[in-house]
Amino acid sequence: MLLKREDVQARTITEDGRIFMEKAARDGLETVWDRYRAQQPQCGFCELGLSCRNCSMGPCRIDPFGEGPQRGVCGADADIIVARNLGRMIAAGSASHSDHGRDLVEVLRKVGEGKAPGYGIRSEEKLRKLASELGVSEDGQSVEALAVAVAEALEEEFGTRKKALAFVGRVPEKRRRIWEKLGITPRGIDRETSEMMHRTHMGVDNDWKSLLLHGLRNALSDGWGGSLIATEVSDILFGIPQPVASEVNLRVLKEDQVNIVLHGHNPIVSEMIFQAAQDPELMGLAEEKGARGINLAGLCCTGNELLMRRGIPMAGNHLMTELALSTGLIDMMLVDYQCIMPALGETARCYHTRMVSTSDKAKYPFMEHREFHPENARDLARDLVREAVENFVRRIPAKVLSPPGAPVKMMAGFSVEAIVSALGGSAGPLIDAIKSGAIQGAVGVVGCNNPKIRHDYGHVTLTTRLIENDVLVVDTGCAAVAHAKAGLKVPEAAEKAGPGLRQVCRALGIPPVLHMGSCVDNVRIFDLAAALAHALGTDISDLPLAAAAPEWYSEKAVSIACYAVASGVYTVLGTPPPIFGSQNIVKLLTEDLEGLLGASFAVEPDPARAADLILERIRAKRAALGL
Amino acid sequence: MTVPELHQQIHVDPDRCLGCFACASACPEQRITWDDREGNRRFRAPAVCAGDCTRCRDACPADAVRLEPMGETAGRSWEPLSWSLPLARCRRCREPFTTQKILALLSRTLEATVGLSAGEADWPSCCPACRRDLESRRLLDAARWNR
Amino acid sequence: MEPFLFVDFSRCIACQACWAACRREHGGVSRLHLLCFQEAAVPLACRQCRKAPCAGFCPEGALVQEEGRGVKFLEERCTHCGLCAAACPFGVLEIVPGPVPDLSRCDLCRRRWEEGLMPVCVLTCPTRALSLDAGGAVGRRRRAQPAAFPVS
Amino acid sequence: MERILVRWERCVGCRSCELACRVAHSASGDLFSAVLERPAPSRRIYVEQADKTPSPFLCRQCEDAPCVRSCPTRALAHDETTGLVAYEPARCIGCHGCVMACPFGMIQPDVREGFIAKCDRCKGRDRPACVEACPTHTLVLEKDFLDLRRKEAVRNLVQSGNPV
Repeated sequence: MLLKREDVQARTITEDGRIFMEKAARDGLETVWDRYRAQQPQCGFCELGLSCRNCSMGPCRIDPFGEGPQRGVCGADADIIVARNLGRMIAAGSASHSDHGRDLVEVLRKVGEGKAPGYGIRSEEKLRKLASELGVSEDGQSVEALAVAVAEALEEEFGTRKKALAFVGRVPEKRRRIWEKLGITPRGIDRETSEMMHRTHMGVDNDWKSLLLHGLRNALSDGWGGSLIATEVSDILFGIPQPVASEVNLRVLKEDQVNIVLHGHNPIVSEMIFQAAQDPELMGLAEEKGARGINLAGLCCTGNELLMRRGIPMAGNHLMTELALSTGLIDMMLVDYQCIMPALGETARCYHTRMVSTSDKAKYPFMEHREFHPENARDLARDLVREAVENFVRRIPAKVLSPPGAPVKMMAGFSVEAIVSALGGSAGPLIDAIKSGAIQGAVGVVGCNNPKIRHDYGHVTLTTRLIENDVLVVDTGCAAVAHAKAGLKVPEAAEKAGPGLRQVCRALGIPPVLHMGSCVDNVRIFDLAAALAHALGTDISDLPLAAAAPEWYSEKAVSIACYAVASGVYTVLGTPPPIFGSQNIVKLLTEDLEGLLGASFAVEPDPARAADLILERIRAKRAALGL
Repeated sequence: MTVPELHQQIHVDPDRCLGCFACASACPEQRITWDDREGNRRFRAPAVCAGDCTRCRDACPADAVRLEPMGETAGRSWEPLSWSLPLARCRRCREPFTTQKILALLSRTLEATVGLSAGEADWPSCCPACRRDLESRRLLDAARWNR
Repeated sequence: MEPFLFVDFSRCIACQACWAACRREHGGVSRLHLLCFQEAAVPLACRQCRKAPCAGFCPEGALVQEEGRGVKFLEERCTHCGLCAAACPFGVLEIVPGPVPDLSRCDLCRRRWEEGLMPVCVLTCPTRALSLDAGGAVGRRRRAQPAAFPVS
Repeated sequence: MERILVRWERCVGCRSCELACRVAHSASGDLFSAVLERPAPSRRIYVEQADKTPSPFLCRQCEDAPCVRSCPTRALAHDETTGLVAYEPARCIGCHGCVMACPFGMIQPDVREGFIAKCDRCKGRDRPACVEACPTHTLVLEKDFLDLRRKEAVRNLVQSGNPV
């Protein structure tokens, strides 16, 4: 497999990406880009959202050019089919975040019950805050008992007994009324997903508008439910992130150390690994094996979770996962779930790397499965770290390529609490900076990587353009890692910002691009937006805010984008979602939602143009506020 | 000799005439006649025409008919008009079917509209009956694959 | 799509019913020409050409392309000069001599069409060799028959 | 020019070729814009259910083509250099003769470029859009087709345990 220089250039903007793409090609590896190319051209019906395989009368397709069939066997037209497909994407995305949240609630309960050795309550403050929010009485309860009571209350959020989710209380009054009027107030996390699967069954909801509205409700049950629970409970169990310095790119993998890479989304396993890696006995063993230490590094959002709280370095984002293996330096890669390419196991067979899956619900070909539970996590983590150390000596020198140079420095850990404390204890200075125009607005640049877009190009181009124009960028997930690799996450990056933002960053000693966590942590952004709206006595949609997902790929991203818009934040997508088969739906999502929700979607593959759209939006919102 | 009410004298420019029969078809009195004989299309028309009808002139696609109001009768020609144009014969059946001039005009038109140069296609030089025959054979030939 | 009288010769059984129906419909003169061969007959009628030579050759603009309904004849403009007949590549357009010369050309039974009816020939054809669907169904049939089966 | 051949037993009826064909013959050349174009871009390849299996059908570029014979203005002509039946819209009077004449039903009336839609083997493209789009390699270029067929034949022969 020979790669042309220009192909490599076209695939990524990152230097480590290019180096290891070529290495991977030399090693005969097949990467996500190769598979993407082999899939070209992709099915047009599916790209447009016009294929339906929900039932066995089908599969059906609608001819987008009008000559062939315009209805499926059941009679569903393009609008219905596109709406049903989009609805199921939202359901899958919402389910993923929410199930992740549920796993954390389970650990919280086990901690309270004393059945999770090694885990504990790291933030009692947040536990108590949540307890009062959920109406759980704190009187005379021990922390453990409170943890159980809070876990129980959170479990109920997943059920269907409520009129509205508890965390809807965080949303500004105006917004809540909009949701009530449209009938999209989320009721139960599982209920909305389950109802979406019901509605999209053949012969249930065949009004595309009503389907899409429920899609928004389903997404809101994620944003103000499942994801929010995941973030809050992670904070309780593992601590509220505080600003922390770290490093990023493949150079964080060390030739002279045992490299354990943590990949996936949930911090439950990785936190235990982190603890085990501190164990003096295991560190001694590493030295015995000739290593200078045990080096943990992260990939994707499990990495982000550890980075935010422990400052462990990031090896890369979504599209870098295979290339990380091609260094030949990873002694063990532990995965939990979400965004772990099924190809990884086989890729790793080319090297000495041990691949270990850890979740009962996520197994992969060519990976060892070592199931983690709260009960066994501490011991299993120690076993695995030991095995990783023992694997150090099995590295294949001929296949090792140590990345030259040093990693890029970065700063992370900007939880809402950390931002507020950096501002001196209240959001006031931020509001003042926005009012004075030093900061024109704030944009959440979030989302994945997608081989359809040059790796990291969308994120970095958009964000650079935004900060140049005095727009504060907050980010999460793979977008955040892209920005970090581009050097935008150090206080010195303030130089790249416009004069107003530069001054604010310098005064506070923060970068112009603030890392707010993993992709479930997008809720931190909306928490902050809701707090700003409260402080100004207005609605989120009135603020000079926007969101963008320049390189999104996953169903989770669809859910996030939908709860962003439903929460009142204008959202620009970089890759087209499969909706273009229905002009009615495109019009609804990109135009008509504006009137209903005060926010809408836009699709713009060119990040520079996306930046223009966002800047225009921010200017309009500022003008409306009289700023 | 009584002088009838003569209103206009008819002039026909044989060089302009294409040889169609718009004028003959147009005349309400059917006073313009034509026939195909001995390789020519021969037209006959009166030299003068009563009334103020201008239909023959209006119908002529080639502006070959001119009508002149008649004031004085003196010095006017009373000879009926007669002119003829060579006919084109069908390439296949050798029967005359239109005038050579019309065919030449058709050839120029086809060249200008669809770039079909003279001789490139077989049908323009065929009579309608032979065109039908040619076309039906072409289609039958294609259809033999479907039989 | 522009309609025209699609003749699927593979279905024609030379029964002449179309010709008879056309003659009856149009006052004793069939606008559909039927060419008879030994074992076959070919019904020929105006093909409603999209860039019709007859229309292009008519000095009065009496033949015009009407969107969705083929070539329309505007009788009030016609001078019966016969140039259209000279231009028609298929010989299916004729001036019928007579005291008032008439243009004989298939107009897809425009009068019936305005009433929402099909042309008589299409209705009459017992084997459905004649149709107006611009070859859609015939195309499908021809594609799916064994003779058209792809190379493999 | 190499012809497009069909290994019809591989067709799964996904119609990707039809979509790719329409996009290739659209004004924009991009799926998302092409679906908005009116009149809709035409296809020149047809996936039909034939003998209970789906199969793509496209113009065979006949040497002695009925469509060419039926064309009164030579808008369709067999091009000696490319081996294709080429369509020249400027010469076409839109008489639909070729539509009736094609024994394979591969020419359909059209309203965009000229008056018919017929496979032009993607003028200006190295590989035709349908061949590129076919996920099962049902549609292949002539040379590939022969290579594949030869290899298949050899494999079958060897497997039969009865090599010549």
